[in-house]
Amino acid sequence: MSGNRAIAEAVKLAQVNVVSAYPITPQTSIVEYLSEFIANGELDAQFLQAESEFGAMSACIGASSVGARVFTATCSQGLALMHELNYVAAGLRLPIVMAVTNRQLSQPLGMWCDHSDAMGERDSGWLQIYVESCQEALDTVIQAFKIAENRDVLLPIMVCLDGFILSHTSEAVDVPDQKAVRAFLPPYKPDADYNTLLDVKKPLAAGGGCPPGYTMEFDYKKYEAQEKAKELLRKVDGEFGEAFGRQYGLVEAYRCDDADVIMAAMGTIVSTAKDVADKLREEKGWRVGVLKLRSYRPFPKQEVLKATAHAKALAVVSRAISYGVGAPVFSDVAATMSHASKKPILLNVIAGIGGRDVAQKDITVVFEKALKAAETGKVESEVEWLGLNKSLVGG
Amino acid sequence: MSKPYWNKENFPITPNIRNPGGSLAFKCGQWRMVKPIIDEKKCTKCGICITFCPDDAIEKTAKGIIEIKYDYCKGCGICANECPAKAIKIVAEVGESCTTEG
Amino acid sequence: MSSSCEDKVLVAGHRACPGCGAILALRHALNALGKNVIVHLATSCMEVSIMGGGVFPRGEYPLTVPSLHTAFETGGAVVSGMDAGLRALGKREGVNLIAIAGDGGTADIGLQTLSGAAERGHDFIYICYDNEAYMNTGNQRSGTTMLFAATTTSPVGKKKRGEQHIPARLRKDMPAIMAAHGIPYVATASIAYPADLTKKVKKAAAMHGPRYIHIHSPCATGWGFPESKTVEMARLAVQTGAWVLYEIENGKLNVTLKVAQRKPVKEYLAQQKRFRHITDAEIAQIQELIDKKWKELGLQ
Amino acid sequence: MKEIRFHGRGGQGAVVGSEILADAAMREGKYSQSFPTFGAERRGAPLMAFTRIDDKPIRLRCQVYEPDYVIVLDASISQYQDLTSGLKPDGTVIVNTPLTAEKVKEAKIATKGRICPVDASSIAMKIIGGSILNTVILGAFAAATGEVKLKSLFEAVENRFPKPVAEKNIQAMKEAYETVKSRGDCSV
Repeated sequence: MSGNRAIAEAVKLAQVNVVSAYPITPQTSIVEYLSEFIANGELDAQFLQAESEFGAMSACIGASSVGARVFTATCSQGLALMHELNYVAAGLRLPIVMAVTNRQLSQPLGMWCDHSDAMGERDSGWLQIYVESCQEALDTVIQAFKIAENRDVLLPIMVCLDGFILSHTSEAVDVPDQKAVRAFLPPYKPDADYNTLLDVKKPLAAGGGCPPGYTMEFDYKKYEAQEKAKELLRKVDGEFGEAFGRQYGLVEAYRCDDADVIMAAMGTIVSTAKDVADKLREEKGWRVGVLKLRSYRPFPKQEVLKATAHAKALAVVSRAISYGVGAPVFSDVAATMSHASKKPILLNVIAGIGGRDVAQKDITVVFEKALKAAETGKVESEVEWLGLNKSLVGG
Repeated sequence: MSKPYWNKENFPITPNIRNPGGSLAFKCGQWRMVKPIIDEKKCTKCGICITFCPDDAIEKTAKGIIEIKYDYCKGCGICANECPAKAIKIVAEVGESCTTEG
Repeated sequence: MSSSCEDKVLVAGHRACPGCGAILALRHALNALGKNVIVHLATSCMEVSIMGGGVFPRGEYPLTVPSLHTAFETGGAVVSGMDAGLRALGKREGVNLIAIAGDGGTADIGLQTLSGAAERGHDFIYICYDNEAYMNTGNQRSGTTMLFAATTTSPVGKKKRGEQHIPARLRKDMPAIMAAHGIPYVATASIAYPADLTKKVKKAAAMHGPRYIHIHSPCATGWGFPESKTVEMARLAVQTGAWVLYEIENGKLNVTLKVAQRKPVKEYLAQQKRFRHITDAEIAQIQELIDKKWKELGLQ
Repeated sequence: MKEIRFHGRGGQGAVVGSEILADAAMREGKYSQSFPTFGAERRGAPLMAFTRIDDKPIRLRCQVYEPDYVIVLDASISQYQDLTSGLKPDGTVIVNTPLTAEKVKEAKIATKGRICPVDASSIAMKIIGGSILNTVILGAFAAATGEVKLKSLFEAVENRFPKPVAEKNIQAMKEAYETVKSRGDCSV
């Protein structure tokens, strides 16, 4: 099944109460499948096609605030349109789960994969998890509800899958048994004395103003919840592994133990890179490894430091741009390294923008450049635009 | 000084308020610059002033007397303006010198 | 909860301005609805007055029912989500969902979510309190600002004379827009006619589907009249025909207050600083538009 | 790993074809993956779809540049695109056409590889009663390459379509399979 189908199956297994969304390529089939499940009676839930993504997130907030388990999906312009409400959802501490089929932001207009849409929501308080296979997409949605609804977290979560590259790729996916999922993920039971829950029996005013004397403290609470989420991500992932035999971690350090150079990335690039790393080790004897950043928010600082401590070079490959800096993920990695006593030389690589394919040869180039940097102690360029057509723009 | 409202033990995760009707503790009457006074002799107990008070600051007592709750009255003067019997006058908050006649 | 607020939905101690028309509108509307309601408050004067910055730390909340604020333009969509959520949980019975917004939150920025909710047929009551400008931010023009009214963004200067509508019309006709959605109940009301207002709210509360009530609520600060005259100004609007009280129930129009002796609109305009620049010709133009509206409604 | 590229036009079923092939391979205990060219392709617009088949889990998530096989649902696309671009030297092209392999080469529908023509359109019209020939050409693919068993394709089709539709498709696949098999060498 496709990545989108896998997401829809997971939402069905999670027995959500409300799905509210608005169609956008390449997310659409997720909500089409869910509408079908609801129409067939396979999923007992309300489907609400809002008048915009803005309306969809508003409706999700409304539904979640009365105690429903809520799912939505979008990407690109749709996610940007939700922006205002994403902060509200996080601030109200509503455990909404959203699939983001990562797609570029206009202009230029295009419907292809990059991560600039989700990067725009990086600091909204939402957790962000990036997956590399259809199976992981399904498993992560189920995990996401359990993490989001935990009292120590109570923050919404984005499950990010590369638009088209994963959303529209079909592969074998093991769909867990409904009963087993139910046992792993019981229904959402908000605490009326703690959560945002609107109930006529326990009147509550939610979402009102807060003076400067307290706002920082509430934001600190969110920050703390994201920190606690790291522990919970590990715990829930472990429980999931026990129940279903699959586990993913906050990061995956693939052949990093003895690696001279490591490439860090998010999403499907990781999957291809693992293949390339195997091949380069076998054919050329290069000691290369791949660091998959599965959890992007919260950022797995400890894991990144541990996996890369011994490496000579670390190439951070990002499917998004931070103008004036390079790539957002690079900033996160560099910040993480800032207090490390021993650190690899860092490469700031932008790749796969606007759906540009990141092929095996491109990944080989990244490893080559990283090896060279490891040897010389210098990077060739401050920001590496992988696969940039220099005959058009120079550089 | 009263003890602080919030502490490490009770500080919530959101600024949500779990205190319905808690505004009664807020004496917004302190905003008042001028003050309505009911002349009981002229008052017909019709209750129009109660109806039109934006601050819900006028009530009929158990004895049937119309009373202004100065804790909440902001002194807008709508009661005086609407009173058909002209039984409410507006006076200065300090010194009670008459500013308008209802 | 204090014993004195047992049967009230909006109690004293709120932070609206002295002489506020809008809070009076909500006092009557909410008390008529009773306690089995969940309220969404769009960003507005009323939201700030009820749950604004000063309210949180000590919990000085003037409602006795649950309420939520999300953003400015979200009301229709949030109550849609509440409707879906409560339905899915089997808890929909016996609860009225109320979306409250000002005129800007309704006619301008929130029109899309309101229209979506109405078109989808969700079960909710939308209350728009109309003070004819963005009063929360200090009196900027909105879609319902009356023709020629001066606001901070439709000022009177050498080249412009207050709010301009091309072609000339009184204001954006929100009740008509909502009626065009084919929803079961649309009504206008005024804070000067609380019995009429209460009756309409109660009628709406007993119905299902999207219901829309638009309450005319003058603002002393924004319009420029003494705060003691808020109700008087609302009454004058109705008596001059600048605001008409009617309801449209399942498509059927019923004017609930037929003013016998309609006063000239000049009486209404002359008392407000926002119209102090107005000429006789401009007054005549407004009068003409009012006469036209009355004709449309089948009145004298 | 075997990589297969489908060429077709929007509405001809190339994407579904690539999914059925992946499903069939999976039914034989193999790992497989299928994906379309990424875009909002409209009806009639040339498009591609891909299938990867391997004995071990597939991790590649980039496009296919050097396919082992090319499946052409609509030969007219060759006017605008090199349909055998990147094809491995020992690769095979399965073309929906009434022409012989020689004519296919002459007409530059395929410029390299082993060419296996099959008149899938006629078979589809005759048996299924329509112009969608994705399943039919997979019957020919099974015969020409041996990469997947006909039985697995049948199972995948049965899983995908309602019974009456599946039955007709299976019959048509069988005919395409036998047509190619009966030639001995597929490239006649």
